[in-house]
Amino acid sequence: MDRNDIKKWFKSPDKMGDKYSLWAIYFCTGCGIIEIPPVITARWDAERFGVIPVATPRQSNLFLITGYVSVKTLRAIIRTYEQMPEPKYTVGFGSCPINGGMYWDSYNTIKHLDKYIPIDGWIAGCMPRPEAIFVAVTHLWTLIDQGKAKAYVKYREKYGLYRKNQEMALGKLDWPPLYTTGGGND
Amino acid sequence: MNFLTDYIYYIGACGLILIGLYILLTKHNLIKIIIGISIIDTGVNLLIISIGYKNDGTAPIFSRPGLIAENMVDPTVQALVLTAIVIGVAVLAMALTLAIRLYQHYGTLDMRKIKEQRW
Amino acid sequence: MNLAQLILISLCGAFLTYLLGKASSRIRDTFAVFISLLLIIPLFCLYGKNEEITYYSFLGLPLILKITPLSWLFAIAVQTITSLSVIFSLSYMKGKERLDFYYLMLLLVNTGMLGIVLSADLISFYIFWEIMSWSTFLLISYNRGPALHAGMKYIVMSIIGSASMIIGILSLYVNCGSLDFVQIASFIPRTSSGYTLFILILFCITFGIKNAIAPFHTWLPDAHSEAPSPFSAVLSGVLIKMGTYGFILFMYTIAGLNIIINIGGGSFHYLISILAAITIIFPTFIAVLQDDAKRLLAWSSIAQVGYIILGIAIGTGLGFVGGVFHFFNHAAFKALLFLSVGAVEYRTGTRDLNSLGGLIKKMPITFFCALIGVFGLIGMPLTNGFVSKWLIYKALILGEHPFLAFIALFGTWGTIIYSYKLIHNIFLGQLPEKFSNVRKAPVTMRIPVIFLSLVVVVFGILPGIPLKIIDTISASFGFQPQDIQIWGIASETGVLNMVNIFAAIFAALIFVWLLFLMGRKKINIAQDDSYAAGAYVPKDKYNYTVDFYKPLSGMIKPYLRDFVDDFYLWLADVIRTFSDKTRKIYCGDLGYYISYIVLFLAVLIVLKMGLKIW
Amino acid sequence: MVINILEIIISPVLAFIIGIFFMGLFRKITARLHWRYGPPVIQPFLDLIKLFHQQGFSHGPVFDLGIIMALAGSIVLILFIPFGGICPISNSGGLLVIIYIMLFAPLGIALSGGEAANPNISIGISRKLILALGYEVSFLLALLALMTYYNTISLVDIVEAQDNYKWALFSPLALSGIAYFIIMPAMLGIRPFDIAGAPQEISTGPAIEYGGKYLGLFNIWHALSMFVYIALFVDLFLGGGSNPLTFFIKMLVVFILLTFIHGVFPRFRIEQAIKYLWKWPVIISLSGLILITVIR
Amino acid sequence: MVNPILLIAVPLAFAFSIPLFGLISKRAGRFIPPVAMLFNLVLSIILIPDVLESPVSVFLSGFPPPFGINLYVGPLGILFSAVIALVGFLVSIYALDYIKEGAEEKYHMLYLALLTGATGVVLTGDIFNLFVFFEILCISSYGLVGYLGNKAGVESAVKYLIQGSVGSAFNLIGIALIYGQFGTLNMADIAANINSVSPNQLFIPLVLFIVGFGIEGAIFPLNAWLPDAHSSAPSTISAVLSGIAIETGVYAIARVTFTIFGASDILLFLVLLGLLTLLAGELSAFSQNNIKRMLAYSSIGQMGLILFALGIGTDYGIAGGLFQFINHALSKALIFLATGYMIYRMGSMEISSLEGIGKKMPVSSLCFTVGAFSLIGLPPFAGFPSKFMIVLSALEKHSNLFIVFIGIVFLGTVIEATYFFKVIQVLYFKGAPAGVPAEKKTEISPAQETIKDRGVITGAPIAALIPMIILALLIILIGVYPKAVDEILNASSIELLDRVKYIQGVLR
Repeated sequence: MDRNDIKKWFKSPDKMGDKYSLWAIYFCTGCGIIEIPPVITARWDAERFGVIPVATPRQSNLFLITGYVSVKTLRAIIRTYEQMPEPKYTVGFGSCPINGGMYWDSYNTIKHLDKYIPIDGWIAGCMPRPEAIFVAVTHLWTLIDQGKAKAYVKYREKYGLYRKNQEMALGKLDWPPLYTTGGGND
Repeated sequence: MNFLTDYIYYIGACGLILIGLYILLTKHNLIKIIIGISIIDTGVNLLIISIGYKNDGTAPIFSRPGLIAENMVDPTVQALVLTAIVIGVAVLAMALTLAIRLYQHYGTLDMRKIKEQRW
Repeated sequence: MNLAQLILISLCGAFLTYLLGKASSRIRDTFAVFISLLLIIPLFCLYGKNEEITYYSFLGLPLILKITPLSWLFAIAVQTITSLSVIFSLSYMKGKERLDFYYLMLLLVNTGMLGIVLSADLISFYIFWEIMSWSTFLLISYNRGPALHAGMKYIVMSIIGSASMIIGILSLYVNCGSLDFVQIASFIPRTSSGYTLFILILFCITFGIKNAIAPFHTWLPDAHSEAPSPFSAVLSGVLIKMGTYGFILFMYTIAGLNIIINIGGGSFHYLISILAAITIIFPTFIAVLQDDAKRLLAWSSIAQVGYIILGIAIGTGLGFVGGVFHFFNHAAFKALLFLSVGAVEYRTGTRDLNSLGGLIKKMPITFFCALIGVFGLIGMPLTNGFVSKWLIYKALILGEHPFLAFIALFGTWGTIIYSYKLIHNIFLGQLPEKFSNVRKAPVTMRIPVIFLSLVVVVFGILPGIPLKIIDTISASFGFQPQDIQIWGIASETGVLNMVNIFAAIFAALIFVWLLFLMGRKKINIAQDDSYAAGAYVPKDKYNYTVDFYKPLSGMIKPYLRDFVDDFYLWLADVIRTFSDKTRKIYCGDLGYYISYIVLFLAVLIVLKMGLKIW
Repeated sequence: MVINILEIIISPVLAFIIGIFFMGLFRKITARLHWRYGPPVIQPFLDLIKLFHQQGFSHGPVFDLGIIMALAGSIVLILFIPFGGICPISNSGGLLVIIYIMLFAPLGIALSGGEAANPNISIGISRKLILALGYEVSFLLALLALMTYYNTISLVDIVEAQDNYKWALFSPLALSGIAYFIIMPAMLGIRPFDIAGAPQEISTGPAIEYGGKYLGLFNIWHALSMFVYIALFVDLFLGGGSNPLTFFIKMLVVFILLTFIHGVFPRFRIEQAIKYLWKWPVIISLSGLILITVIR
Repeated sequence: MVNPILLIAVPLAFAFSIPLFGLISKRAGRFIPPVAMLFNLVLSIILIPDVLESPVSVFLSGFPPPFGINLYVGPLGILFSAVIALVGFLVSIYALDYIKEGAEEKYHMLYLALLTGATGVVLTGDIFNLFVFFEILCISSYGLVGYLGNKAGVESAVKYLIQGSVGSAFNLIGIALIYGQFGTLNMADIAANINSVSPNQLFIPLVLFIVGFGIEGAIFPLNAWLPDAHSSAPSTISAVLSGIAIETGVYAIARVTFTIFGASDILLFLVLLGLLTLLAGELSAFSQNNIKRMLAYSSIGQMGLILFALGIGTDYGIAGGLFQFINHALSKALIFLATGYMIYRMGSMEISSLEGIGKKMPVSSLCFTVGAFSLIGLPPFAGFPSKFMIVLSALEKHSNLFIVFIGIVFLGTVIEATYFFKVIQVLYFKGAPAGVPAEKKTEISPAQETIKDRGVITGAPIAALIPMIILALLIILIGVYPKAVDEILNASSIELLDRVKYIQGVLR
């Protein structure tokens, strides 16, 4: 952890700021809701890494999707993601967002979340323990440092594709497109 | 006795007026009320006359010999009464005319029932 | 041009406007604007003059017009507000019925007010007062519907007030032998204090009613909210201030400072101050509960008048200057707010705070002017309202009336509460779909509004301009003169330097703006792109303007009914019942009628013989 | 003149540093009270760095203007408040001006939030204003007690009058001081009075739509207002400070007490808060004011 | 120098010649009253300067008083006669159009007789003549009230007649008693000898006069006939009754109490009576829904005010009372005339049915407004100086009691203002009427039987407008320039108060 490295702060304040001030908005369903509170309370205390829960997407730059994603909640996830200011990072938590997990054959769950919004990293497991979140955070630090956590850029560039996927799952969306770029199937 | 002869006309006049007022206060039939007014008028006329009346008085005619001015009755009151009677008759005629019209409209002369104009 | 000609021109102008209206509405409009603007010029020229003219003799009493610095200030305010209101009317009233009548009455009210402030004897004061009163009544009732009730309330209270005034005037005449202000002023010190108190109370009832002081305020909310908006501006801006003028006139010109301070063991002016404080505190919180924009402003007017009277009645030079300055300021920003609300009403057709919203996108100029007005109302620094309120507070604190000061200061927070509600519910929040075609206000509506907001700001930053005039007035009443500078006021216990404060605020704003620019470039988004727990909420379902202060109103509403109004209505009801009972005497039965006659005769005889009544 | 300009530049910077420090300390102490480790004290500053290079979404001109106005108001306020001998604008209007400049911030944020048109913001603003109505009673009563007691409206004079350890808190003004202290959590918007921005209920209320630099400015405002209110308390009741250091120490003590209160109390509902604020602090401060008027 | 007897003789002669004119042309009759009244008006105005110089006393039978009957044309008399002639003239012009069909000749005859009676009452110097003229006035007004012959009119006329007869009987008793005491009927003669008799013997005739004339003068418990008669008579008659007839009653009371009896101890009682009448009238009018009835009650209130003013008993107060009399005559006549066509056009006397008439009948409504404002006492209308004088004279008493009285007077004013403003609001600001109401309340419309051609609601005809406009202008003129009537008022009040001068003027 290079939080106290002042030289780095002067060199790239944006990256350092992003790294050590990850304000997270959680999208918690199912068992995910059980795992998050220990992370932010006394037992594990995410705040010492600068990770704090915030109430609105406008204030956040880390999006944690924990638990399965149904068709109905997907709409809210997309909306929330689009309302977050850039730079923004997403982490899928648990197997459900990755591939449906134990709901792999349900008619009403979204199996591959990354078809709809870009994901920077996954935490596998069913359910992963809270420590896994810290692993994910440290990993995200590395990615930010290396400039690889650019999922939001991908979303902007391939917005047409994402939008098409979203509309395929949800039907016609009632809000206007966020970006005008990136049409086609690509 | 003297009192009675002196004041008999006044008593009569007062009696007539009071009778008239009594009628006005207690009767409800319009005709009776008009009669009451007529009686009051009569009473008042009597009152006026009796003011000018003198026992054993004479007509107030100076050209006739043997008549003394002190004994003459007051002629003014008689003129007054004449006028008053005329007025009374006029009012009476008017009242009766209106009573007829009223009866045509209401079919009754009971003043207790004729009170459309109120409040 | 002498004063009598001034009044005459104003009066003839009013009637000429009416007649021209019969010919063409265009000429009438132009002429109305012309005549009202024209009168400002001679009024300005009269500044500092001390002209006096006896123009008529009524029942052997000379009627005198005179201009003093005080009346000059009031006259200018009256004429300016009326002119702006006439200009505003051009488009606001367009297409309404009976416009000739409207302009006639508006200009007649103007004449009445000018006459009031210029008259130098009580009888012409009364005559102009009454002309103003009944023409106001006709204007308040102009809007039909609920306006009738409002007009009725107004005129009844107004007549009560003038009855009280005429008793006072004639009593003065009987005892003093003259109605000239100067003569009365020299008479008052010679008379007993009980009589002076009697006179003052009579006049305080009159002016209290016109000025809407606490127990007499009930006509105002109805009248202000129901009158046509341009006239509401006149009503609230200057017309109710005629009561203020009367207060000043009687307390300081006629009775004089020493008498006011000492009469009734010093309790009289304190009592008025307490009434004023009550007038501040309750109407402020009643205003919070209102859902009608103009009604809210009307209650606010009552509260602000409380400040004015508080400043005037407290009996120190600082307070007096503050009170008079607050009159001037209130005229500016309340007229501004009424006109803004009028513009909104003109474009949207409603003034219901629960159904408006989001008009900032459609009427930006009106919004910013209204914002300035609201800032003035609250008394934010850099507006004129701040300076006057500051003066009043300071007078109260240094005069050791901490509780009055507390009420005045706390009223300010109430003011913030309701004025934010006003601004928020009309201009901020989401735009309802039905108002998506609203256009910005027409030019004739924008001109007065912009002018007034300039007044608010300029006199807020350079308060010395009007304060100098007011200070000469206060000095002429025997108050300690204040050290007035162009930038504010300096006194032994503290300086108010508005230019300093302006510089500080301006610098801070610039600094913060630079800070703001330092950050990453902002992205403009649509208003409906707002966080709603991930949901996308369609338009028109997101309008949070209903019950804005629900928790608060739930708590205070039961205690804030207008009990005085209820009492008056109850009184009116009693009189109505009683009158119905009286009517029953004429029962229609002839027998009864005759018995009345006979009984009356009997009673007369009994009174004479038995009781020797006469 | 030069010193004055220097003071004008220095005092906001100092206030910013102290405010940010207090915010960090606040989080740290709260965490420790929760038996957590807590973030580094510098954390709020790190957050600011991030926020200023994040994107910000604007809903319109008033949205920007409001937050700028709020922060500018706080900065001006700092210029008016003596900070251990540093007071750039000492003699213009006194406490009354301070009371009014305090209005800039809530109004600015309210306007800004109003333009954003979010129901939760409206609720938050409504609560904020109502809460202000609640604590303002005791605040004004306390200030008036002071102003009456010292018969001046100038803050500098009040501070001077408390020289040589004649602190107002240990004078007949004690009641007012206590009342002021009781309402301070409400003024700062911390528990038990953080109803206006309750994140769990209405998603931080007025700040919902603030992201990026808007949130940055908002946080700076919060830090500065923390500084202002505590400094005001120190000035009014604890005799100010002869030099910035003593002043800072006094502030620290008050601040830590407030943080403890924040750490251990749950949140009031708005009606409860108003009922509370209109009961105990008002009784105390009113009796304080009555005491002052009686003894003078 | 014109002989004032013409003031009585000419109208009377014209009145009885109307049937003769009827032989020439059926329409000729209607032009007689204006001519007669114009004559009266001109004559009165010509007489005013002379009278102000020195009062004129005319001996009718050639004998000087106290033996002969005389007319005493003092300032008071000429003032009243001028006002009567003025109102009578204007109302008769109004009637040209208003009274079209039916027993037209009789109407005009009775109308002239009424005015003759009123003029006679105010000019005569003989108490029995006063009674006779009073009877002329009363009988013709009974006839005129019942003139339409409809249900309401006849009922009111009968009630009026019965009460009026009782009153005249009382008057006659009073006259008889007076004559019994003094042996003379000349008012000046009685007045000169009044102190020769102990006051205890005098109060019965005084009481009888107050009751007798009070019935006509609408003193509170005696005025039960008034609302009925005013509301059911044609509006012209209401105007004349209200503007002239009841005021002659008050005149008679004043004449009797001031000139004949010189009863200064009764004044406080008169004040109380006036206040009672004022309150009773205004309160009754307050919740009234029938406009003419409301106006009638308002007349009662105004009579109370005049009585109050007379009861103050100072010259200024009496002048104020007489000013109020002028104001009431003009304003109430104006209001009744204005309402006349409104009621006719709308077909109803309900106030609520007059909605929006301000637009259809602008001049009438404006005139109504002027009259109402004047009655309330708002400047710059005639009611203001009169109320001003009354209140001022009451305050000049320097008594706390009178301050309370003034409070009561203003309570009355406030109530009056309330109901008048209510009507004004209805006229101008209530919703516009939707054409002619489909179902007319025909039975209560007074003019309905005489005038059949009810078309769209239009303004009043020109013959009706002219008198109204003249009246309105006069009200404003007097209000702005009260000096116009100042001198005659002062002279009149002095005539009432200065008994010695009156006695000398008659008895020479």
